[in-house]
Amino acid sequence: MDYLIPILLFVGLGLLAGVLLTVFSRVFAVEQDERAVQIREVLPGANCGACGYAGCDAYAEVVAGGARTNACIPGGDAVSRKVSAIMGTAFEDVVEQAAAVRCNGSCGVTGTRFAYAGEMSCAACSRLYGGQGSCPSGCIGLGDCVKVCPFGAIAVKDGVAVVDRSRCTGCGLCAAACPKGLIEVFDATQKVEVLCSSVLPARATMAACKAGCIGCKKCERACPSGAIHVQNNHAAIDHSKCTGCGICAEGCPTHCIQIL
Amino acid sequence: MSWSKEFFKGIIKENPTLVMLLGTCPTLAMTTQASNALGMGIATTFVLLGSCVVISLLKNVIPSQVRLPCYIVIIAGFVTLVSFLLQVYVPELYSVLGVFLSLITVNCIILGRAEAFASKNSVGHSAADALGMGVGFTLALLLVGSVREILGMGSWFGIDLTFGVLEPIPIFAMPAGGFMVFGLMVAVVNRLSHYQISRKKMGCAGCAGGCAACAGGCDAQSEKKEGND
Amino acid sequence: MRKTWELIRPTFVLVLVCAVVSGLLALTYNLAGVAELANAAYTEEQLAEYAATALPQADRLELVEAESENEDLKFVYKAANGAGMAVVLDVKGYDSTPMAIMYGLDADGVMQGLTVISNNETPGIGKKVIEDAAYLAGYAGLTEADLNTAVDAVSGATKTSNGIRAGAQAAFEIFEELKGEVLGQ
Amino acid sequence: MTEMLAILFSAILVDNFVLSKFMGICPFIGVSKKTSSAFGMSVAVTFVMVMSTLLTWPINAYILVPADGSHDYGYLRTLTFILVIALFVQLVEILIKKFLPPLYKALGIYLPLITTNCAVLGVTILNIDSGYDLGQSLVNALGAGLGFMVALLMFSGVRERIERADVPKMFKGVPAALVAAGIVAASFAGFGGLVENLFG
Repeated sequence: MDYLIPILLFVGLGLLAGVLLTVFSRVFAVEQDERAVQIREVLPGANCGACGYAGCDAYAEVVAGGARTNACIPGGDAVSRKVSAIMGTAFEDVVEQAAAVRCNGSCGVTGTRFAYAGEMSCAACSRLYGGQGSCPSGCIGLGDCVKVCPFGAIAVKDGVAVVDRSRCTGCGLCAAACPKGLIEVFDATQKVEVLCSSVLPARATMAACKAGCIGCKKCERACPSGAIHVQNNHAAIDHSKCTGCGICAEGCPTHCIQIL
Repeated sequence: MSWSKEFFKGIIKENPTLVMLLGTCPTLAMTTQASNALGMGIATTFVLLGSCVVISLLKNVIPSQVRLPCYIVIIAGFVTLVSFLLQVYVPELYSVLGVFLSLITVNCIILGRAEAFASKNSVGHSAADALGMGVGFTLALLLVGSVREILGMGSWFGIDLTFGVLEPIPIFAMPAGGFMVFGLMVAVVNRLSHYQISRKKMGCAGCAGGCAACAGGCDAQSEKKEGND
Repeated sequence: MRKTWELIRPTFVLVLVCAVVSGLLALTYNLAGVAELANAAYTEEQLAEYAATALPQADRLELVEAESENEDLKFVYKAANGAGMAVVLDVKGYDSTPMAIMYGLDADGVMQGLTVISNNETPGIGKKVIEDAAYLAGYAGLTEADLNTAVDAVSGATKTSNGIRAGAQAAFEIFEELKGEVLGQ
Repeated sequence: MTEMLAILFSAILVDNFVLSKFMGICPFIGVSKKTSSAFGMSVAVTFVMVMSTLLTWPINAYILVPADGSHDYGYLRTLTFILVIALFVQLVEILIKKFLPPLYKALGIYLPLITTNCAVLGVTILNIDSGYDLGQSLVNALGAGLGFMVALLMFSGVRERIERADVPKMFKGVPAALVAAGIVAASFAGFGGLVENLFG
């Protein structure tokens, strides 16, 4: 008697569990497009939205439905090749992108206007008189971009955020996180970039930062393909025209145009 | 990997409690005294060893649809076995462990090792791994338990160390002290292992100890989960 | 046939595992007689040690088979020289695991003392009350009437001290209930 | 009625399952990084706690340890309860995935974690140890779930603050969270005398 009840109880529970699990997993199976699941496994999972959809799950379903297979920029050619293999369509090249921080105000070249000891986030600090940096449009260096980067491709070095363009996949999460809007995502093959976004006139920029763009237009005159223009007191490169020759970088008096 | 490597990895490199932050419930609850901590560690090691061996023996027999219930029944069976042994031979430990003895069944370490390791490796390796994890867990528990007992009650394994002069600090014996001592321990281990814990996104705890649910072991799950966390 | 076997195989394996595990457990539980061994009564030396503070006048305690509505009652002992009765109770304190306390009462129901056999109270708080011999000695010489007035709760460890008093209250009630059967009064 | 309230309050504040009974610490550390995920986890845990109490209490009262005392299979309690909880959680997961996909997207990932949550099995066993009847057990389970929610929400607020605090490098991440949990637990110890005085 002392053996019968326990064993019967457990055989009953086991039977109930087995039957219910089998029945439930058969009857209530959710028809999932097999390919959507495979595609989701292949996608990097950064949920960055660079493909224009609300995240990897959403993009996986849409691709299974027939959307273009090379929209995942962080995944690059590798993911695009795998996705098109799953879908059985031809491989389409992905224009790889990479980010760059348009500021090189490290501790050596610029200072701070006050000592900030509040919440260690750029968003919080930038609300206090535009941030602690001497240059109001410069990088605050508290690493909001570092916190959101799923690929560890950006780090704050010597007070300014620097992108490791070899690891950067161009997902754009850091650009969204930067309260100063300093980070721009453009074609990964581009080599030249203006590392300054100062809107102050020349004299004020020079006072704030030794490596700031003073809007002298030397680069504009020297550029053979007319790819660089000074707007809003600082130079900016049009990456569709830039050939990467680097002449502007050599001529720049404050060396704020650099070869990445 | 050879057996000895499996064994030693559980003690330092992948210590389940201080590095992978698993099984935190007993670590905080049972470490008010070093003797309790030792008792809990040994009981958990026995269950871990037994269930990992049996699960790796049955790994090809158990179909995947009922994988979780089968593992849990085997583990709970071993826990009940341990509670028999303790009830008869070490009654004081049985009464001290109380409800936490049956909570060993849901200890994340056991289900984690069963899922991630025992169900994929040979019996020998699983046994070595289980033993390593068990010893690692017991040492970590002993460490936390000793610190809490010495500071909180001024004694170690019952030996009075206060010589009538020092006044013990009761907060270390209380739950609040448990959290703090464990936090400090993890910080020290974090420093010694060159910030591995802060960088590694908290290992399994990242997927909240739900190792039983991880399809491909902890890393795959926490990567995927980390993406959309 | 192959298809249906695949369908019922998981259930079959699960049932098999459950049956084997529960069978083995039932086997060990009954063969080893865990039930009897677990709540085996205390050994002679343990009894002598507990009786020293609970019922000092008793020379030796003998186990008495007696039932009481109060399920917290674990054992009832009679003093060999008729000096009184000792009851061991499960007493609810702060921790979820109850304390085991032996209360000693002499022939006419006056409490002689108590011994806390095992407890899992919080160190430094509950345990401080239990280790405070002077406080526990306060229970000696009490009758049921002056239980509430003579003994006050220890601030900060109310659950433990109130638990001990509630246990003493239960001990008096059990004494009234069983004194006929145990002491033949 | 006041007795039910006493059980509810003591389960939420005084003997909080996470902060003083130390159950459910794994999700307490793992899931409390964001308040939204903490809330989702707490709702799922509370639901499973109440439902598994509803399932396990009768099994214990009528099969394992019947009142007429014909037999006592208390030793099988752990085995039965954990099997019932694991089965219940898996079935609920399948049902939610089928009928409430948006809910599954928000809460689904937490359901399998609950099977290995010490608090859920702990509540079912403590209901039996403290000798509660079915009504009291359900109230205790609800209190435990709400206590888990209170602790988790409060702690996730603290955690989000710590993420941005200037914490020494070795304390970054979990160590700082644990020390903060110690302070939160100390504040909870303040509720000690609440139930006795409030409900007499």
